[in-house]
Amino acid sequence: MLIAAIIAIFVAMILSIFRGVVGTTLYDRILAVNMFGTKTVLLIALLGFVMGRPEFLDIAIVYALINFISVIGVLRYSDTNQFKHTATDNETVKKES
Amino acid sequence: MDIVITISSGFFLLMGSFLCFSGGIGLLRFPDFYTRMHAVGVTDTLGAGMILVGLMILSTDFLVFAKLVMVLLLTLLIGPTTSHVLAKAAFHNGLMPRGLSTLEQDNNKVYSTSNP
Amino acid sequence: MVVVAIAIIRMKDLFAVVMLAGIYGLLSASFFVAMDAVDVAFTEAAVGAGISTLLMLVVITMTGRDEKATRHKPLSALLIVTVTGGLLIYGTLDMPYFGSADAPIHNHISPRYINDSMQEIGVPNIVTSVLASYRAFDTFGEVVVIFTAGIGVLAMLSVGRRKEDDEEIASINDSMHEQHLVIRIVAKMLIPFIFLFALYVQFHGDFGPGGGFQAGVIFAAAIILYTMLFGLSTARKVINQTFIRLIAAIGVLLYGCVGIVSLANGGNFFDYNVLASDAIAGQHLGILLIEWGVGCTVAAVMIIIFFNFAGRRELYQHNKHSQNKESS
Amino acid sequence: MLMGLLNYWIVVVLMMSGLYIVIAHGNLIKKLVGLTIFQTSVFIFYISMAKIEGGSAPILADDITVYSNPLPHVLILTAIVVGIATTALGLSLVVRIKEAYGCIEEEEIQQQDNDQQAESKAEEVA
Repeated sequence: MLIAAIIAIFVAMILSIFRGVVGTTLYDRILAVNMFGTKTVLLIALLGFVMGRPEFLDIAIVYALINFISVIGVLRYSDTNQFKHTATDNETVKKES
Repeated sequence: MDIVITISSGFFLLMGSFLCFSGGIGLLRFPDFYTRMHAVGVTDTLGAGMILVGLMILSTDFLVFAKLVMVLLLTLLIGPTTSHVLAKAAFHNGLMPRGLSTLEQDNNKVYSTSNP
Repeated sequence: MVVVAIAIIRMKDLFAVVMLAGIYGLLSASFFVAMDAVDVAFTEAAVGAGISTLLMLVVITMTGRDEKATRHKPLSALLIVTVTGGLLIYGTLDMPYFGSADAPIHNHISPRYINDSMQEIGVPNIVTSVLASYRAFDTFGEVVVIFTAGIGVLAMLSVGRRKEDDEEIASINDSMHEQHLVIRIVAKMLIPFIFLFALYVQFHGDFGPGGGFQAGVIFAAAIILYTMLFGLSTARKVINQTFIRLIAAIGVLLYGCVGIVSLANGGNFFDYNVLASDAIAGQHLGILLIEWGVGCTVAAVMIIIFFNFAGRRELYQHNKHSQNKESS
Repeated sequence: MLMGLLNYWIVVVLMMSGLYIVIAHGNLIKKLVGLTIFQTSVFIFYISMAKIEGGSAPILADDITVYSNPLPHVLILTAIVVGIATTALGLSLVVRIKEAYGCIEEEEIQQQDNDQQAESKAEEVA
């Protein structure tokens, strides 16, 4: 059962990498990073159980926190970046979508 | 007792992995950003929760259980928040959902100028 | 990972490059977990995926997102790369196979660490005991390197600021922050938890994955989160600049002092056995103090680096803003 | 044979892609990202050398006999933190370059330098 879950999460990770590479818009990439982070948390928790060393869960907590912080940071900075030259960036975003 | 634990944890794990998997498919196949975000935001939180509950049932140590509860609370708190912030930022910066009419785009312009 | 790396090569938009670099960091960290390197995965998660991504983003907002299309001599570069790669692969043919237990590096010194460290140091986490006791001198060097990098960033980026500028920047920031109500509340709930978790990592490093380096980075990450959401000027009021510089120096000093005290007590430099009457207790005390030194320095240097980058960025935006005003 | 060395080959490919970015791209931030990739490939190399088949993480417990090699872990742990510190230093240099030259493309910077040199030489001659 654990193995099946690991495989499913692995496939989901690969899919999200694909979305991150293909992208189209900025926000798709951020979304892919976010999902990838959550999947990594789960993967590590599962790996800890499979290897029989559940101490790994500390790392899972760190991942969850860092994922949150980095997504917030990305949004914060991409936000202000675009406010500064709103016109050009908006146009490109619209074209891409 | 043993078999109950195995079956229930297996059920949760399989449900969780199915949700994660479908979230991944949705992320890849849906047409525009907002639908993708819907797919990911919903399935991610519930799928992660399911898998963590499944692991909780399997865990024997109290410390491990407590840590799993912590991870679960964190994902429950963080997942929706990031989805919310992401959607808000995307909308503020003028990324329109697919198939919206020009009328609504005008509305959006009014909205974004009133909130500089 | 190879896919992500190649995608990074092809990508022009620097923002996407940085996002992919973040994914790359997470990927390599999960690889480290699969390879049993828990402590390393811990550090890489906090550093590679979190802080370096943020720093690069801050710089990109200052320097612009687009990369020029010109590449100089891609063909010759490709040639060099292929030849070097071919030579390296030829070199790997002589390597012992992956996972084999009788490879040379497993025979020389690590059996001693694995077998004897429990009796000699009394700490279950071998990585911690090697890091803080057997090879404490190396780690001291690393800490000094980090400290020096912090000084370098300070020298490069710190800005003398005028008060009226400060107030104007603060007012701009405040108007921006009104929007972020939801994350602010969630962050207020999370930040104390992160501090607590950092302390747990600091003290639990003897028994599980963790230690000074990781705890320092997590602590700094909490303060960075606060800075991002509540503005730099607020964060500067909470954490005094001079104080944080002092903390960075005190961490290094604490580390060095432990060595000198053990020297004065008649042992070698960083020989903790003489710190207490009992050898094991001495080791515990020494490792605790040293981890504290490392944690202080790392946290303080990371905060200094981030503050300086963010301060530069605000000044830059402020200048741009006033230029726009003048021209219009 | 294939599985035994596959890890090292992946490391080589990653390392070379990092090197290619550093050589072939003019943008300074991209160069720094390339350096980070190169760095990470070295980390992976060390860590995969440390792995022992069937071994476990090097935290002592009663019922485990085989541990992976802890020494490379120690080296890489400190190297990661030092790596971020040096990257931050490099980024701060990039910021200063941007302020001084107004751009971060290597060729434009060189061009501006050459122009300045030519100007100063012309002044000397005059």
